[in-house]
Amino acid sequence: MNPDVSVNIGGIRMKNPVMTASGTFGYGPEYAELVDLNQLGAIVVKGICLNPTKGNPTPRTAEVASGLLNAIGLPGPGVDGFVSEYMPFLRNYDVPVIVNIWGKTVEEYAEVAARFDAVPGIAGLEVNVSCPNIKEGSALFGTDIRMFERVVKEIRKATKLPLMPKLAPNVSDIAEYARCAEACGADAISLINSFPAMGVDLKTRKPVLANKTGGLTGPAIKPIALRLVWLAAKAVKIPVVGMGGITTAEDALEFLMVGASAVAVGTASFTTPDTALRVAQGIRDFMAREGLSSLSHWVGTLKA
Amino acid sequence: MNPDVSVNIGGIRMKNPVMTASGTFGYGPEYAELVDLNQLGAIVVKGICLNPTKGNPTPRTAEVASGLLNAIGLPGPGVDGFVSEYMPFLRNYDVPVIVNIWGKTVEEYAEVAARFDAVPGIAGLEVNVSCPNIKEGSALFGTDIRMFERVVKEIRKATKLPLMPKLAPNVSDIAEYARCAEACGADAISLINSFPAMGVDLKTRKPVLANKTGGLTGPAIKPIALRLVWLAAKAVKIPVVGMGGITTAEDALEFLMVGASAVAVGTASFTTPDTALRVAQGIRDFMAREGLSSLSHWVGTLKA
Amino acid sequence: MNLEHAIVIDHQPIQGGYNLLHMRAPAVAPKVKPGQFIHVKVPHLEECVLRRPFSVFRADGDTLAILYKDVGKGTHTLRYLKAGESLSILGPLGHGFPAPQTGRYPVIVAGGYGMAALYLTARTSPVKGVAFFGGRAAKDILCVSDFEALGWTVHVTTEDGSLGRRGIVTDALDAWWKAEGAGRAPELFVCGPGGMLKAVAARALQQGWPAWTSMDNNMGCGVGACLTCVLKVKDGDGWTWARACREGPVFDARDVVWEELA
Amino acid sequence: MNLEHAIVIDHQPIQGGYNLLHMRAPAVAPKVKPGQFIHVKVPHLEECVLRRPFSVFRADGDTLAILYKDVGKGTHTLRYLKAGESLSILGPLGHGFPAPQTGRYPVIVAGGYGMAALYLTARTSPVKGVAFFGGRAAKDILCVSDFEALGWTVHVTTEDGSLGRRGIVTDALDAWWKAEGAGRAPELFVCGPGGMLKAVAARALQQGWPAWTSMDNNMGCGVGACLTCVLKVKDGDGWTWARACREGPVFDARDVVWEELA
Ligand SMILES: Cc1cc2nc3c(=O)[nH]c(=O)nc-3n(C[C@H](O)[C@H](O)[C@H](O)COP(=O)(O)OP(=O)(O)OC[C@H]3O[C@@H](n4cnc5c(N)ncnc54)[C@H](O)[C@@H]3O)c2cc1C
Ligand SMILES: Cc1cc2nc3c(=O)[nH]c(=O)nc-3n(C[C@H](O)[C@H](O)[C@H](O)COP(=O)(O)OP(=O)(O)OC[C@H]3O[C@@H](n4cnc5c(N)ncnc54)[C@H](O)[C@@H]3O)c2cc1C
Ligand SMILES: Cc1cc2nc3c(=O)[nH]c(=O)nc-3n(C[C@H](O)[C@H](O)[C@H](O)COP(=O)(O)O)c2cc1C
Ligand SMILES: Cc1cc2nc3c(=O)[nH]c(=O)nc-3n(C[C@H](O)[C@H](O)[C@H](O)COP(=O)(O)O)c2cc1C
Ligand code: FES
Ligand code: FES
Repeated sequence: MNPDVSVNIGGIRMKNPVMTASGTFGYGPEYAELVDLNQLGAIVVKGICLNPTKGNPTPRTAEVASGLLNAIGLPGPGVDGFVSEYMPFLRNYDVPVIVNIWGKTVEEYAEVAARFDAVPGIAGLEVNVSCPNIKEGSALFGTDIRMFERVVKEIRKATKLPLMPKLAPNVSDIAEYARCAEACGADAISLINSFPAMGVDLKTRKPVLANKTGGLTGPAIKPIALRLVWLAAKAVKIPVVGMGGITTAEDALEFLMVGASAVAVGTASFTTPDTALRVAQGIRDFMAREGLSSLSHWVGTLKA
Repeated sequence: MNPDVSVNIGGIRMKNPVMTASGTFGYGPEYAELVDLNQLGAIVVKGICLNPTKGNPTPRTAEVASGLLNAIGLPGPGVDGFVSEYMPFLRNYDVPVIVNIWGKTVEEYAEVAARFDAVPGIAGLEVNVSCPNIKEGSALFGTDIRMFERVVKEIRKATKLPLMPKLAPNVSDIAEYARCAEACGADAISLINSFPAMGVDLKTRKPVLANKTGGLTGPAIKPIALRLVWLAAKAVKIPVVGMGGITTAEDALEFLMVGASAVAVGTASFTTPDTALRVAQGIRDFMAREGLSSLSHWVGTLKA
Repeated sequence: MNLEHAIVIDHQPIQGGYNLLHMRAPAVAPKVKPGQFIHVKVPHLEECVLRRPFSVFRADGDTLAILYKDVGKGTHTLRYLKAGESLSILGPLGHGFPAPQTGRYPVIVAGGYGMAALYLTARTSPVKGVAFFGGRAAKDILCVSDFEALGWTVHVTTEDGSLGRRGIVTDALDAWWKAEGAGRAPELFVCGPGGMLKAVAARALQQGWPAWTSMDNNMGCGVGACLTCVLKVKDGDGWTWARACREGPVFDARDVVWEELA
Repeated sequence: MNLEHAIVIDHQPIQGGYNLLHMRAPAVAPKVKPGQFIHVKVPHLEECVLRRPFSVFRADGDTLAILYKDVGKGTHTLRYLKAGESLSILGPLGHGFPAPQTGRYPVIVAGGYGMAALYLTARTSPVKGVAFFGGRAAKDILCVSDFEALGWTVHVTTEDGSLGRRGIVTDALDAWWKAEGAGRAPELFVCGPGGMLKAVAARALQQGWPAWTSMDNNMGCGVGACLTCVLKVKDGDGWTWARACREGPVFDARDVVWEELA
């Protein structure tokens, strides 16, 4: 049996349900020598905002128990830089390119989305809302439901591309954000982004990251992510992309079982660059073994 | 040098800053053969509500990467059962006994607190707010700021004992809860409780815990806990008890450095029963090495 | 109950995925009673916060041995441990098997590591009884010569017939009872997979034989603090939880709420 | 750049906490250029999500070797690896040292594992140059005979005087320059601790010598994707980030913003 592992995530057609997680796979070329990009479900590139940015000072990452702390701070080439430097390369491949976008204001988000709307070869937009709104003080796009609603609505107006807001995990009621995204016209949602966290050094008496706090990723957050994906998937009809600590096909199958229609591999690509491909193959093998002809026979089948 | 590691947590005088975390050390007798209880900073017993409870069905725990999932479900002997079964034993020791209390309604919380107010040998109350209010639908005491305020206020009225609300970690703004506790007259706060999470089994296609979801504890949550303790400690003047993944003296020193005045050891007691004592000794050794005469010279000294 | 760093004396694969781990544990070993267990922190397995419980197979003076099967992450990593290395153990834990009653004929029924878990019961029993060992195949049958060396009679059953009688252990028990049991008042000591416990307990309850069953639930702390390992036991007309690590792992078969077990 | 399961051929402690790990890596080894590194997944270290970067010491046909010091969790666990076992490696990574320029006299300055990291440069250099090795004590000085066997002259400096000249490596470099350097146009190849890099780079920039410095920053992915390993390099009047794992680890000393380094 040759199981059908293709999925359609809000209009993005993927050969298999395994994408790369934004910020953990560069813009594509970095891993191209090691990983056949054509075999990925989709490539989600590192977050892009309007203009070039430098990101945070170093140290930017630190290893912790079963995980990684990072505060890279979203350095990037900006919209034009990305389109000219990376899109020609990415267009050589037969793989959906999802651009992860962010902004410092609602207006910047909308403008970035509008700009990508006109760029050929882009399959969809993932919206990183885990950043503060510099215009409106300390309000965070991802943990303030009104800010979240505004930014998703404005982006929706600005683009016809498939739109996938990426939920922040540090909220008390994830279903509220999932439903809000759906109501604002999102085509899919993804979660979870890295979890706000911190490490400190007893010798220097300083935080281990130059940015003081950062985001926790990797196997440590998998149980947290699984629950949030389960709750979000129960709350909406649009497809959910699950991520957080996925390292093996079994991990991915767990996210699919709780209701994700696709998954993303993040930190595990650092550990083993071809993780996304091995996960996709493992899903195929599992389905063949279990006699599942289509992924839809597995997604959301948790008995709970 | 013999460093002074004693602390006063909102009126609870402790010989050293290391207590046991509620639910991970039973009621005292379970570990008494292995651990000299007199050498603990304090014993925090498993959560007690008004009447005897049976807790959740099994399986109740599952191991995950660098952590543990649990949904024990707060079985216990109730106030009277606890007082008659365990207080005679605990009164034999020269160690502060902190009772972790919970209830299904605001009224039950207040009543439990009032009942303990009259019991000799109890040093203070820790309030577990990570449970739903059965009377008022789905509102959770720990993640709804109004519910939280009400329950802390009512308990404050009901008891003169040192009062330490234990904050739920799954909120967007922990400082808000810390300040609220302080404003309601709490003498200290503790955090973090276990983090809501989930595990599933591909073979049975069911959650690994009978309760479906549970709480994540252990080293996996340490970076999350450190940040929340740092934020909470910056927000209030009352002492903060930090916990989440503490396994070594270094871990504890990190929590103290970010602003905790004392710490609790939870899951690590399962791994190694005498962890709390080893952590306390390691803190003493560190202070002697660093020439710190009093713990107050270390607490909150993070350069950030 | 002690926490100690035991030193590995010898560590050998045996058969069927089982390994024999012999260690020097002067604080724990002398205290071990039949059916008790130790809780082992597997070295070099930092990402695992829980210990792993293993019944004590042998305890002689300052040393003890466990017989364990490689079934998962912990037992797999344990296999790397070499003589001379140390491991943290906690024990002896739990209430094991009671001493066989005088006037009764001791009957052991075991599967899997239960054969090891019941060795000390056989060794300390004043009466040499009969043991029924069951497993899938010959490679799953352990400790036969150890029991025979004690003067016990061992009846082996395997599902594939590769050793002893073909069938399951209760077939052999039933056959023995018909053929030789008459006139004996058996007392049963049982340790093995859930299905075996249930089937044997059902017979014991029906016949009115005293029976002691070792309920090896998943464990957290191993000392009674975390309430992970609980099972339902009868309490008047109702039930209450009992902790397998503290009140058990060995329970009187009459007390267990068998219907509730998976 | 390849991901492969290398097989350990030999693994021995050397001196001063250093270990020599020799492995068969047919996909990676033949591609290695001087100053490149491999990114190693330490076996049996499940709780660590990151690989560990190590410079390639030797590469011969299908095999390569690293020389590493036990400094933390990863390197400590790596020590347990035995001949015949396998480990996942990713490499060769980064831009290493360029081939020495003709007409210039190659000068190597190294501390710590830098002595190993520069061995391939010495081996492939058409001119036998001079190497300055510095360390705290005799036990920190590695590979001297390897370099001498290539026909290079090695000047050793130790802070405690237990081997070679007492002092720091730049003392020896300065002395050599005064005594024998005249008329030579040195080209510097440098790998060692931050302070050494800075001090040597300062001399090179002042004297106008070409100098190549290996900037061994902490790394995440090792391939340019995560932006962990960045350092500031000059960019017109300003600066930009360069990735030590991709644009480096070896940089032209003139490009590095030295003031920003800790
Ligand atoms: C009282 C008692 C005595 C035991 N005696 C022996 C013995 O003498 N020899 C032997 O080979 N095994 C024995 N077991 C079973 C042994 O504990 C498990 O095989 C072992 O814990 C598996 O660990 P793992 O990490 O390899 O497996 P994994 O499946 O990776 O373990 C995951 C988790 O499940 C738990 N677990 C998995 N299987 C079991 C099981 N069958 N029983 C209890 N917990 C389990 C583990 O402890 C761990 O917490 C005993 C169990 C109990 C409760
Ligand atoms: C390009 C490059 C080449 C290197 N070549 C060698 C070599 O040939 N021999 C050798 O002994 N060492 C070498 N190092 C240093 C080596 O990578 C570290 O000693 C090692 O990563 C320490 O890991 P640990 O887990 O033992 O230490 P820990 O301190 O427990 O590691 C914690 C984290 O910090 C990182 N880290 C710690 N120290 C260093 C360091 N000095 N440089 C970079 N990352 C570090 C680790 O990779 C890990 O992510 C090299 C480093 C780089 C960047
Ligand atoms: C180094 C690093 C950089 C990241 N950068 C981004 C980013 O630019 N935009 C974004 O939405 N998420 C970013 N993330 C979050 C990941 O996309 C993903 O949500 C998270 O890592 C959880 O998945 P994991 O546990 O598999 O890594 C980053 C994560 C890491 C580790
Ligand atoms: C098995 C178990 C039971 C727990 N029971 C309680 C409880 O009854 N009341 C409570 O407030 N917290 C309870 N907790 C949470 C701990 O007190 C502590 O907040 C949490 O475990 C984080 O610390 P750790 O990572 O050191 O374990 C329990 C935790 C575990 C693991
Ligand atoms: S294992 Fe913790 S109570 Fe039994
Ligand atoms: S280590 Fe990831 S970019 Fe260099």
